[in-house]
Amino acid sequence: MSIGASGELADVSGLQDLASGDARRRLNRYLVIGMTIVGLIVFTALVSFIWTPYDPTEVDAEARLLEPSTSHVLGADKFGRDVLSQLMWGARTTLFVGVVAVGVAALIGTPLGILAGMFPRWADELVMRSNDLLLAFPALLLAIMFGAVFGASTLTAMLAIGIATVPAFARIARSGTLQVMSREYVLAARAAGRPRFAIARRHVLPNIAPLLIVQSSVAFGIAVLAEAALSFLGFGTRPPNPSWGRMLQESQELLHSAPLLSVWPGLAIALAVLGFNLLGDGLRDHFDPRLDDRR
Amino acid sequence: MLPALLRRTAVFLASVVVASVLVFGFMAVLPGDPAEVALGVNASPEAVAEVRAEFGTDRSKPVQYADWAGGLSVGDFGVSYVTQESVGTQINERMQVTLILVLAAMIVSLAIALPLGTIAAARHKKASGVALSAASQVGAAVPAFLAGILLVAVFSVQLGWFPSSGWTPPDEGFGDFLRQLILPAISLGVVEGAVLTRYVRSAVLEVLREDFLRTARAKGLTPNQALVWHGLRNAAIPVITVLGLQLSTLLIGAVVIERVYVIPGLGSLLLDGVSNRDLLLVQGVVMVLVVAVLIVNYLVDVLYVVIDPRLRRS
Amino acid sequence: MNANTHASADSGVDAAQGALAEPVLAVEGLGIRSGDLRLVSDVGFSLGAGERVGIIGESGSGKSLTALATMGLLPDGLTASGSVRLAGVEQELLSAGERQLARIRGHRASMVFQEPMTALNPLMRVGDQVAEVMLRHDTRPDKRGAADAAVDLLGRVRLSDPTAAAKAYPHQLSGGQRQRVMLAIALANDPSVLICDEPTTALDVTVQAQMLDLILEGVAARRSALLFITHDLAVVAQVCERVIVLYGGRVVEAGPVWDVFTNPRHRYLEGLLAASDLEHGSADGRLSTIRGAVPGAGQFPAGCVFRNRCDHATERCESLPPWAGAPQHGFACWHPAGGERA
Amino acid sequence: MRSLVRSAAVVAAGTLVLVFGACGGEGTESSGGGGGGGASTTVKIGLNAEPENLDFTTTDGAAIPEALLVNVYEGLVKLNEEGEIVPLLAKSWDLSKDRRTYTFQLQEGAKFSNGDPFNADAVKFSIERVQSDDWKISLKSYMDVVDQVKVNSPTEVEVVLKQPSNNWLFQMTTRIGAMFSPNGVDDLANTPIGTGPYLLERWTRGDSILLSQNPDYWGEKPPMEAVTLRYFKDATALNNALLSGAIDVINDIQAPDSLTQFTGDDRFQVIEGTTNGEITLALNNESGPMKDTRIRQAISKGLDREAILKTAWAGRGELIGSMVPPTDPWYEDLTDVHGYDPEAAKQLLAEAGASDLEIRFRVPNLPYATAPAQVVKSQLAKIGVTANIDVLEFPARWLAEVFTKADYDMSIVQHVEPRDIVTFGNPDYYWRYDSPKVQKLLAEGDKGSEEEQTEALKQVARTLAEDAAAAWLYVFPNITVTKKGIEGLPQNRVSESLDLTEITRG
Repeated sequence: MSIGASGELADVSGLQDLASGDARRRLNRYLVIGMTIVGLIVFTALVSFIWTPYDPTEVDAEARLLEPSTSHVLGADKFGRDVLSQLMWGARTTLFVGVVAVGVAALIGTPLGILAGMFPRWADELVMRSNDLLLAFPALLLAIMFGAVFGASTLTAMLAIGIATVPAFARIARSGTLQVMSREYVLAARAAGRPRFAIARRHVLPNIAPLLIVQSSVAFGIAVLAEAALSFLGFGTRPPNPSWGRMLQESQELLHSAPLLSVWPGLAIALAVLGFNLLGDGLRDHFDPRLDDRR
Repeated sequence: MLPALLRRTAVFLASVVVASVLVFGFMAVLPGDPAEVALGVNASPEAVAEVRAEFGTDRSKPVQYADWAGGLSVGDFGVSYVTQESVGTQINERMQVTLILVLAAMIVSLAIALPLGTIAAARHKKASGVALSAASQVGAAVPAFLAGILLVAVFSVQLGWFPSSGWTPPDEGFGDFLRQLILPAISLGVVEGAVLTRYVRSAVLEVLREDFLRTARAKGLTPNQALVWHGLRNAAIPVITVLGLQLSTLLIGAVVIERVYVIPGLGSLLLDGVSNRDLLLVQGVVMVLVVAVLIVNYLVDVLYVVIDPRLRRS
Repeated sequence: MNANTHASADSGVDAAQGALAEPVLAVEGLGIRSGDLRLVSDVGFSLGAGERVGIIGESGSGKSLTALATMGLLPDGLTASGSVRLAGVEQELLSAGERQLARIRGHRASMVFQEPMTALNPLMRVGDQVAEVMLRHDTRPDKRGAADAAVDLLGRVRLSDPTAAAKAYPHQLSGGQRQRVMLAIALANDPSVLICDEPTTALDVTVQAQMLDLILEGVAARRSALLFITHDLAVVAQVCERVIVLYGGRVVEAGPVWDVFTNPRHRYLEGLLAASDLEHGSADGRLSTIRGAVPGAGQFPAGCVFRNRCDHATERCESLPPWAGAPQHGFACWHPAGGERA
Repeated sequence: MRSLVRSAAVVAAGTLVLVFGACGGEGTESSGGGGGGGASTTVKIGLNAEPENLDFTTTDGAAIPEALLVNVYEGLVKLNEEGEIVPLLAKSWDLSKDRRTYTFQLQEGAKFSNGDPFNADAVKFSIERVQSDDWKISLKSYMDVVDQVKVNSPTEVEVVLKQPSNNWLFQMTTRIGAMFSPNGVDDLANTPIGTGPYLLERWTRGDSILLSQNPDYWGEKPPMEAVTLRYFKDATALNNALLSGAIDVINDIQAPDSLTQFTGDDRFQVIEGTTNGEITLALNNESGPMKDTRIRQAISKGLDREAILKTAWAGRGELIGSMVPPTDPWYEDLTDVHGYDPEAAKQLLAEAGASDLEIRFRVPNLPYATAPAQVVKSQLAKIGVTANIDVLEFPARWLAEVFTKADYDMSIVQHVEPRDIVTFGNPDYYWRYDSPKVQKLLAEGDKGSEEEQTEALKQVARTLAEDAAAAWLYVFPNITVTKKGIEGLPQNRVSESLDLTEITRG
């Protein structure tokens, strides 16, 4: 249990065993469920590229607020747009949301964290304090700023979420690096005069990769929730591109008369977040054999 | 301890200054002119020029920054030219509302996460442990505003137990205040609690593997006693880190719940401020946020030292 | 087959004084399984008051698991069978509930573990952790009494400044000092049985010797029985009167240390002693070793568990060799060293 | 392990008991009016846009006059339900033959809330202040036509116009007609000082404004002793407040689809009327593809207004063909001019050589705009026009990009000012519509008699429709939902003000 370890889900101390123990490759419960859900979403998103029952943005006055029926399997929203097609296309937005947010957070946060871990004297304080500052700039403010400067869209919203998640990645990468740097074989490599960046690439990165993967899947879930919240406040995906968050926001006023319109997107969001969180837990248990139930 | 304290305050001040430059830069780059926003569709070019002069936004950026930062250093946030009210008082009022809401939510969150997280970890093999862990997964997957909307639909519209919205300061009517606080605190607390439960579970799981727990049992403590007397305090460290993070993000993150329950909190103030291009207000709010987050982090570090003797420099 | 069934038949053979009285700790037919994987089978032994018995074996022989099973501290997923009885406790330990075991552990039977660095709660003062075991079992009138006793115990395990040590936190003590604290905790309530699971393995040599003296002194002062688990033949010879040799989860030989070490009967013990005797090298000066390597859990051959590495193995060894000799002094080998079976 | 579970269960249960225990006592104010005399002379009204500050002389937005005009500030005249100009602080007035001089007889004994008397001097001060630099918003230009103000006696004032203007008297019913006391204008943003029947009791920002009865109001005291205006940004929160009894009235419902909650419930009554808010599809007449009249006409023909209203706003609101709400005297039903005819639209587009046109559809992030925008986009796609929606943060970015720079092809927004057809006479306005014919007609209309004005403006409306200067969709509905027994709320919102003086509670 290293002190000041990252509070993020991916606890660090399982690290000692990653390098040494023969991490038994075994699919545990969480991993299986997580992968199936995420797989389902990816599959739906891919299918939506080639086929959706209707064009999700096509407004059809006659089909307004249709209950689920043969023509519209999950019914139609107040614009007469097919709910199923929107959900399928929404899956695409959700994946896009996650990839952008996690990508940005990982690409910026990880090197920062490694830097902080490897150069404790000057880099550590700098990175940690800038982390605090980043934490103080709420993702919401960033989303509005980027939306205003570059035009509100899913991309700008997710850039903001990504940057707001940088501290989490930096923190994990830092504590992971601190752990690895104190390892004997790394000390040996440093003693042998290996340049720090070679060490970072050969030793540090592969070792904290599992933690980063776990954090990425959790961050994915958080990004999906953030998109829903931003849409609720009117800053999320640009209409008419379907997004689960905006579907939920638009159907909110119909909660009493057509509750299903809120149920589908709400369910989809919860399922996606659940899927990514389970994937996170599953990966954490998978990479950390000591939690292996069978032993 | 003195040099550390000195260094820490120096870093604190440096961070605040950097933050002020950052937020000022952000607002300077933000398109949309406050004067135009104030005059709206009834703006004539001359009027916009006059209002801009009145607001002082026609001065050069560095001058504006110096004026604002100068005021800030003596605690004067300036007067918002959009609402003509002192930014300081607005932030103060709204900060109290947000702090009460967030702390109430934190209490609900801890009341859920500590017991459930511990049990989920202690029985992570048995069905009940897995069920608890699954429940926390689902809880953490629900958007907070959805929880809010559903709670309102059931508990205030249907059952009429609680008001659906509004806020009464505690000193103006404690009964109303409490009844208006419950639903928003639960909406926020349940979702945050579900997230916290998973961290508590992971921290307790981690601690269960520690050798000193086995020593405790070898001393004659039952597994429960070992966990409670020895385990929980060690599990507190990562949980406190997460609590700090949650507290920092909720100061503004609660805006979603403020919007559903119409609570005049800091988040709504910030949101309105940005859409009205109320530069002084937004800059003021962000500065307060930066200081709040730095204080929270400082408290978290202090808690670390209180809990963990290894960190105390003898 | 377990060595203990014959105990009544030829009592009196053993020289150890305590053997006559009712044994303090009696383990019979102990088996430990993880699911369907047998890790330890048919282990039996008994300890008289004040008697010092060693269990030796390489890692993976099941010696630590045997110790943990005796204390009821097996990790999740492992189940024990057979019987463990402690003098003064009519309840069979293996089927006792957590509550009953909790009353025994640290009071009538206590244990010292291998790794001192992580054995103490980092956030709690050393004195409090020692006092806790006494408060838990009400062996001291009140907090004050327990605290003073703790300081006294720390002194008895020869910590240089016991009062300061009591106020210190674990990270302020060295590995050796922490192991002494563990010993103080274990001996605090004058247990009738002290189990030490490789207590000195993690310590450097100089501290190791002091630790062993402290253990001997402690058990002697309390006439507690000592069950000493180690892989170090020299340590066993120095500390224990009797020794039990485990291999592949089975007892392959047992008996008084001197007899067993001077003329080992089981081929495994013979090979083990040869490997640790520096002069006893082969012609070209190479140290003698046992061929092959210790199989993984569950991969030990049927019958005699050592036969796949034994130069004298014949098909006869495919059936489990019965126990030859007295329960406390015998071996299980079809082709023992030093002549045919008695 | 069981003990741990039991203690945890106790903790959890304890929290719940605490939580629900606290809620004991009576439920929320039950909707039945709560009985007792006190309750029936107070009313709580839910609105959605909160004023940023209380000074409508320097800050735009409909929220400030909505709350303060007529209730706190009074003008010489005001609009009644039917949109006619009726006396208020002026008992009566007469117009000289050359239609340039109005002589007002003022109410005696009227006082400002700070005690200052209301007299001719106050009228002169207020009118001249509008012409001064103290007023910033462009509405003040309606006062430019005033040449001078003469105080004949404390209760008689003469206003001489540079040239006759029907519009001037009408504008005196809006915010520029509000009467101020000379020493009551130093902190207009926070403390309004007017002669109205209500005083500003308390304003908790982000929550509500409390208006209480002015004890020494000169006129007949309004039935309601106190009126609370509560502000809800979220439409559902507004509805829930009425359903749970926290408020008694929803002034204008923002989520038409949620109306079924109220229409089916006999505890409530729904009043539907019109407003001055024209939902207008603004077209940039100066630059980009919309410069070509044929393309603008094609756009108008490509829109099925019926379907747009039905889909985007649940069919609530009235279709219009020009910039004129039904309540204006020169209203004519022009919805058939360039009515829905997709084939003709395609043909026109082909003629203009723009068969697969792509346009920038820059929309404010407001629900009443994004909803119809999506329907418009989908309909225009059917006639080969791709409208790329770009959502702009309102007000800041929409004002900067569309209103000021006119950097757009098409936008959609609701214009709430009364009689804002005159904006088509100003080539610099963001439609960038410059038609000398319309400008001449507007000027004649203003100078002539009321009948001449009505005739002239009818022609203006028709010309705008034929020219497709913009594509008018519908007038925003004024949907008020009140608890049973509450009367006196305006059905049609004709003026900037939400007149609270006639509210009664049965």
